[in-house]
Amino acid sequence: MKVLYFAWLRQRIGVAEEEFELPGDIATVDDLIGWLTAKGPGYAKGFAEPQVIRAAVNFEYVPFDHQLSNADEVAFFPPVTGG
Amino acid sequence: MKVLYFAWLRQRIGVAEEEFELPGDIATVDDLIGWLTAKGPGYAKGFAEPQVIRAAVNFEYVPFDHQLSNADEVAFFPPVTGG
Amino acid sequence: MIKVQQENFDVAAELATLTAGNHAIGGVVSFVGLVRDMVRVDDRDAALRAMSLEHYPGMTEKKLAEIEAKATERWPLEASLIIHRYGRLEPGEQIVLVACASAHRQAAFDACNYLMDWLKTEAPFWKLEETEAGEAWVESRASDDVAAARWQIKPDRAAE
Amino acid sequence: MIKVQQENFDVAAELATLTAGNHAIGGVVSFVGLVRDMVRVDDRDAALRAMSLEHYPGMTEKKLAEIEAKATERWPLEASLIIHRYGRLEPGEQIVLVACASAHRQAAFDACNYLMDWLKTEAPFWKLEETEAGEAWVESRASDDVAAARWQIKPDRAAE
Repeated sequence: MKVLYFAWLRQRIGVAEEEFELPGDIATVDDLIGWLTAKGPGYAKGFAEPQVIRAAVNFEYVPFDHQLSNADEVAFFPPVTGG
Repeated sequence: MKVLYFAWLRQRIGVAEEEFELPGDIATVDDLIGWLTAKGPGYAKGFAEPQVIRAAVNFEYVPFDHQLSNADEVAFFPPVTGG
Repeated sequence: MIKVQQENFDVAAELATLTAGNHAIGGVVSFVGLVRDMVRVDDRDAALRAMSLEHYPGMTEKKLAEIEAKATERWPLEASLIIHRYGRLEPGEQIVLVACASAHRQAAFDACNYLMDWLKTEAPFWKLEETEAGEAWVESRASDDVAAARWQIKPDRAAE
Repeated sequence: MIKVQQENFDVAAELATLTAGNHAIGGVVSFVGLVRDMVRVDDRDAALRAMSLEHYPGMTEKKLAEIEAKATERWPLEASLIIHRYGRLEPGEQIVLVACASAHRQAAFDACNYLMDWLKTEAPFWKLEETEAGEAWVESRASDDVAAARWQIKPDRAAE
């Protein structure tokens, strides 16, 4: 699985992207956030308020109960501010 | 008084503008239209349907009961179609 | 700013002049009107050869300036521009440019839309279309009056 | 057409390409977004030195293309264009160009307004502002969500 972080989430976590095997007990985006939060203090700070984080899987916005597969590209970021 | 005609009204009347002394018994735009209509067949054809004609006095749209003075510049034309 | 002219205009140069040095501008909305190649004549499509725009010098400038002043009063505009051409134009040629610059995008959109709607119903221009069927004056459209009239319902303003 | 690029764009050249040879186009509405020189930091005005735009390559192009397709389905557009820049930009620089060409002016106005509203809420871009107070990420605004949501109320369509 490839996971990307953008904007202040990227800054807090300290990496822009990473790849790993999806652990077998991680079924949803919500599960993944919980698992990432436990990886270190940067992750914990980044995901401290998950309600302000948006998730995208394979370039589509998804709700946190979305089911993940190991081949997915997942992205986490704050609300967008383009235009 | 200066009177101008535009678009198909100008074509029907055959002149773009003319100047004359305002006759003493002509008080309003409506009076002027009646007086012009009697000037010849082109005028009669041009003003045959006065409800489709717009009037402007000194560059302002006016209703047909608007009071005229000899120093006015009056214009008659069909509804505008710019833009 | 108002310009009524026979010659063509360069949209980029006009927009650059409009916004030059004013960094309070967050967005510029512009409308460019072009001469279409097909028109309706007696309820049939006809190929347009050319369009001739007649106007009322003096009144045109006055009405355009009034419309622009009303837009500036209603929306927080940093700059605005109306250019309208007259004379003979061929399909694809530019007829009109309206541009509004504001700190806020929706103000720029609404003001530009308002200017176009009022220009269509207030500015003394008349179009004569040349097709293979001959020449015909364009008739005004009731839909243009409806478009302009919708702006008379003003939005609520908290400050008032 | 969608372009996501670091380099600046020439509005006139882009509009000329958009409308080239298509004489069915009666009007082109465009929006150009510019970097403003003053921003709000902690409820105070602060002079902006620069803005850095980060985006999500791949998803950006996909979302912009989807928004453009929706506009094309909803309004009778002859052509449309979205250009969005990323990277470091200074006050007065162009950020975004959205342009819609149609036979009908109101369709062009509405489609362009729609594209800007949805771009603001859907396209994965993030702005980092540099002022004398330091760097700060721009927060999303509830008013942008409201602006986008109003398009979900579709107008009546006689043909449906």
